[in-house]
Amino acid sequence: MFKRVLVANRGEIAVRIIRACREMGIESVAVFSDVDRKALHVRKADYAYHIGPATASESYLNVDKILDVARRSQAEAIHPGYGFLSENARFARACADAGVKFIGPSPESMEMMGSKTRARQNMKRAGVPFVPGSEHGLDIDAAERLAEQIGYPVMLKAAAGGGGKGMRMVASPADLHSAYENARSEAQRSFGDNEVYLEKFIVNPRHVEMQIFGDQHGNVVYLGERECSVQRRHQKVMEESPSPIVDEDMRRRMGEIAVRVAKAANYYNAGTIEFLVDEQRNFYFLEMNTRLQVEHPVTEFVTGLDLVHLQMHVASGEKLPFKQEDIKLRGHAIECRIYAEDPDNNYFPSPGQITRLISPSGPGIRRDSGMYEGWTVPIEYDPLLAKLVGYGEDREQAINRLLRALYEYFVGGIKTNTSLFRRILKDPDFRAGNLDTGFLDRLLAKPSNETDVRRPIMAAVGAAIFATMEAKATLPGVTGALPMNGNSASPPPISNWRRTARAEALRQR
Amino acid sequence: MFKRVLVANRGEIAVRIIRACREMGIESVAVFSDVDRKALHVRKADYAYHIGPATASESYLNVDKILDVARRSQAEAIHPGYGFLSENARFARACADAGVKFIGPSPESMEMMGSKTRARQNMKRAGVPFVPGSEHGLDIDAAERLAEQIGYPVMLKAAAGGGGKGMRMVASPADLHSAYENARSEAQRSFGDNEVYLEKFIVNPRHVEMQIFGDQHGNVVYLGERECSVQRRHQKVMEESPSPIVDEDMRRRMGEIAVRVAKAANYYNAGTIEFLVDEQRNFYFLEMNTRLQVEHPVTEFVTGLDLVHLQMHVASGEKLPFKQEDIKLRGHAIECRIYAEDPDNNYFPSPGQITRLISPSGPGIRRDSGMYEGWTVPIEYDPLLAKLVGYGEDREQAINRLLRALYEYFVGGIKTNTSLFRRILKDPDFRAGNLDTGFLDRLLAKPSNETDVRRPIMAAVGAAIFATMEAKATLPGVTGALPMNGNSASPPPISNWRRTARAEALRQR
Amino acid sequence: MTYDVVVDGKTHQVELARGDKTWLCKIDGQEMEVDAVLTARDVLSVLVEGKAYEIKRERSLQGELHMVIGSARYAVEVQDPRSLRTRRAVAGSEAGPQKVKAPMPGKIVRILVNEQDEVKAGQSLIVMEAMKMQNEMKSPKDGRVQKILTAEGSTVNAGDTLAIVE
Amino acid sequence: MTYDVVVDGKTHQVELARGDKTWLCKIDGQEMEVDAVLTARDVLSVLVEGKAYEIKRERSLQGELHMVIGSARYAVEVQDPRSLRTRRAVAGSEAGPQKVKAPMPGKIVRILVNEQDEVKAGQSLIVMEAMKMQNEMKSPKDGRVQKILTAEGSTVNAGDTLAIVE
Repeated sequence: MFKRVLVANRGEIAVRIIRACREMGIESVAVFSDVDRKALHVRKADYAYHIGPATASESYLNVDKILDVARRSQAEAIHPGYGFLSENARFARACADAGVKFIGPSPESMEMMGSKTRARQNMKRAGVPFVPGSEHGLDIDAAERLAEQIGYPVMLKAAAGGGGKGMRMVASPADLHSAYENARSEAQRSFGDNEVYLEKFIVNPRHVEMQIFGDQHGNVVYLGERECSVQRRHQKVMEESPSPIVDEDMRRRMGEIAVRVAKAANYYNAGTIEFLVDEQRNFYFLEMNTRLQVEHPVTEFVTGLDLVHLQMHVASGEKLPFKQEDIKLRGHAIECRIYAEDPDNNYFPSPGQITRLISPSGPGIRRDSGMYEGWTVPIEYDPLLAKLVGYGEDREQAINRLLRALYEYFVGGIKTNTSLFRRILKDPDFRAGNLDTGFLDRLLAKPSNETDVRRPIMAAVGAAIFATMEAKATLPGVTGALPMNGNSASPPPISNWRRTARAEALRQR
Repeated sequence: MFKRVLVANRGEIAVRIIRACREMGIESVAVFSDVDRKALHVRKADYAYHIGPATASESYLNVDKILDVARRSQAEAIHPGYGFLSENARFARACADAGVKFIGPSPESMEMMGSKTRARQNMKRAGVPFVPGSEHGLDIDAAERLAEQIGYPVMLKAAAGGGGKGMRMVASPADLHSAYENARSEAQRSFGDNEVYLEKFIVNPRHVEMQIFGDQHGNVVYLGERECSVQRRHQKVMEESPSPIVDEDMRRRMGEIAVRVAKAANYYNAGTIEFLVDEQRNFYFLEMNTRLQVEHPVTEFVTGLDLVHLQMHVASGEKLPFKQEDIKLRGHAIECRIYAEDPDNNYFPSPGQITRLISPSGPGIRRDSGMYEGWTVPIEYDPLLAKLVGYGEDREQAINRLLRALYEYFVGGIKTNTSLFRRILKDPDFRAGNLDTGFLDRLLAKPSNETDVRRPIMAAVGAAIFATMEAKATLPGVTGALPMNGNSASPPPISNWRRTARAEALRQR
Repeated sequence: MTYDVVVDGKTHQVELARGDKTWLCKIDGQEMEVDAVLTARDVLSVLVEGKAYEIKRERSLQGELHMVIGSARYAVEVQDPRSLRTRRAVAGSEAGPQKVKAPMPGKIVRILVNEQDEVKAGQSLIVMEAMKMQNEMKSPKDGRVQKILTAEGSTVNAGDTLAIVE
Repeated sequence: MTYDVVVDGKTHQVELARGDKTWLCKIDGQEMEVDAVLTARDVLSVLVEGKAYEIKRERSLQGELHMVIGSARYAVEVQDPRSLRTRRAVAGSEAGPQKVKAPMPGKIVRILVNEQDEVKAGQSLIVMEAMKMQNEMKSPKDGRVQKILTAEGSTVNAGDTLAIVE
């Protein structure tokens, strides 16, 4: 096993990997940009190196700087987390050249899966089901012919794409020309590659993905699916395992196909095969993510495994310690992605200082977090602060535990989307498992109608009592005024200007 | 299901039950004594009632006051937690008389199990294995005869006893007389009952217990064992499930006997059968605890069940939702009992204000806690602050995760026994599973030999830097002095006398 | 002490008087006895006739005040009688020039209009980026862009005025 | 600035000077560059040549200072040159009258000796109860009970002197 591992990431995933290192007796090396000196992953690591300014391209995305730290810190391996360099085959190759183990698949597997059309060609040969459509980039004439053949609605997609960019739904032949041009130019702008392909548009699809794991000895297993249909603007917000519509038979079929995909790519380490599922529960290969997913904790809960530990073992050359038949799923897990964004104001990002943080714990609750009280959330990086994961004997208990944990969760100073999860978890369609990728947009279009007559009144009373306490705190010399049992735990905070004023008053005496 | 449940307890277990209530849509009613107005269970409940002074007999142990709150709050049921009134048959009966459901077994089952000799007689009839010895109280002559017959060493025990009180090991006939008299008088003092019985003394025994669960329709299942051999002064400090020495066959035999014990007592709800296990892995019935155990979370981790939810369901008359063959154990869980006591000073209790609290989270970690930053731990109640539970695919991973979590755990202001767990978890005998009830005393008798040359130096450097910051904070008007990147998260705290001094300075101007 | 407390836009009058160990409180004319203790910083434990509320206070750096009770979060404004007039004056005005303020700290990516341009309510004026997300600042009303107070590429703080529409 | 810092009984001399973005530190003659930032209250993040330490400060109400690094906890005393003399004076003295102090707040359950009694080192003098546990306060040395400063049934705070053995 490695003695020292560099974690080329930040935020909650860096913390999660550093924790795994400590659990395995591996020393962890963190890297940080100018604005991350005080980040939690730096606090938790055994080593930490500064790698440059806030801009990711000059720090977390900079291959040379990362490899330089690997050399200086004598790290034997690099865990890329997700995002940043995690799916960058050039980086994986540079690691190999520098004699540092990249904790993930081979550069060849990553390259094969990196281009959607190439992946598609390989997968078709492996007998993987696809949404009917083209296998490669099309010119406009070919696109027109194919659309006629498979029938509208159809979808145009960027070959190099991801995250919803360069995608256009086309409802009828009249719209095809302009949509094609738009998709091409967006693809060019976003990915520097204007190749566009076309496929059948699936109505009310679900997004279900299958976790696979391979070792370097040709063994690949599947670890159950995740339902990821709850999305806002094509971004996942909540994920769960198992999926409410996947039964044992469907899981086995989907899992076996996922393993076939991985084997066709000579894949090892953690990977995820994304599928689109239609209303008849047919599923179609979408893409493969060649890294650890944000939502891996739900799989860890239902399998009882630790995927990051497993990544380390497999990367160091060990065989998978189990076979497919040893994997037993139990219970149900759901993850909420806690973002720094304001649900009451169009989900605008909300960076800033976290002035108060009260975190839930207790049975069935796991919290992977990159924040702490007093920390300032920087404006430069993505707004994922923490993941709150609930486990239960069944889906209902998992939902109810999450509602309980969200009731306890309090992030003060900045806005977070915790109220969104409360809405989702109480929604009858969600509770019935009636999900598709349009679910959340439909829910958010409805007015929120939570009303409570009592609590607004208590909010007013509370505010008045706080104000009274405050008034006292500003009046020096007022004593014994508050009717509080015992001594107050912490006196009301004194604002900075007030402290300065006092300091000046003292100085002038 | 109940609409409202009174939680007749305090501390972490009250919080744990209140959480279960919230998860189940049940309103919770807390009770609190004078010194618990600010306790966490009061903060988390839906209702809270004051029940009297700190002394438990006038508050948490006072049947009339608890039932009065039940009436006033219209609670339909009472969860007693552990300790306090949880094994008090008279209370269970008073609840029934008052028309409030007692969440636990029937008073009759509790009474039968409450007297060790009566329990023993009943269990013998049910074919339960016992340590060879007397079935009931003995006079000194009978004790002498029996000791000769089964062979020394023997053990004298109080019939009404528990917690190690009224127990005497007797190595040879010469010591029997004085030991008998001592045990009798201690039993009289401790339990108001001087009945003493005698049994074979087991050398290097393990303490292993079996969790059972019954409904009111005659169904009883076992939910796996817990190893509780890590004890200090006969008090459990750490528990785990499964036990390192219990294999499937032994578990089945032990479980079936435990179920037989429960059925012989017409037992329902959660219960625990304690066994003594000798070096040949023979096991002997010790006693039954007729309540939820402190250490129930390790069973929850390995079974995936929520025992408190289950208690509610069963108490409301529902059938167990599973059969024995549905119970599948997976992985390994270990619990650390975090006590307010000073490991460097003879484990003296350490109540007081918690000035700083940094709590671990992340994969495989569960924390059930009754404390929070700013709270003052009262001197009146037992020193259990929180339970830290680690889960892993196997025992080694659970151990390593706990070590990682303990590395993150920081309780400032009072002393806690966290360093003790680090010692235990790193001990080769513990890691090998070589446990018996004398394990911890032997470990503590050895000198702790953790040395690190680097960290004491960093402690000195850190202390000096803190001192510099502090020196600045006391000098009003000094600006921009600290070489800190960005703004300091929270300025160094200003002590109370200093704040007062400033306030006075302001007033006098 | 008497306060006017605005909760999510609705004004409540709260009178507080100190009782023996509790507060005597009158809210919108209704009396109640309130047992309130500060447990941790910004966390009040409140009991009213047995009902328990944990009330958390949150003050954002922009000065907004919220009370959080369980999962519910209320925007709150406390006006004590003296400062009542001034606060009200700031709050009111819907007509006249309106400021377009940055809702978060971030970078100005693009400015889509020029000073003096006629704009419609809801029309995008400025694109800001923060946390890898681009967000459009929209015109609060039909009118004319009186002033643009920022430039492409500049960094702004939450609450900074970016433009004025009259 | 120069401090004498006693860590678990061993004294280190620490010199601190401000560098550009870091501290220049000399400890027991050995120089190092220390990048230290306060992250949260009482939590310092320290980097020395790439090695990272999270150092937490704990001050008990009785005034003891500890530094916690990971799971290790160090009793620390900081003496700046001015107050050095006084602190030392308090610390030293093993001979002469010794105080038996309450290690925790609690109740005095039983007093086992009388004033003027001869006692042995380790002999139990007083039984205290806190958190449902009884604990025996023992004599620090062979000697004579000079004074008993508490009574059965009384409540004491941590650090209170219960008796003096001379």
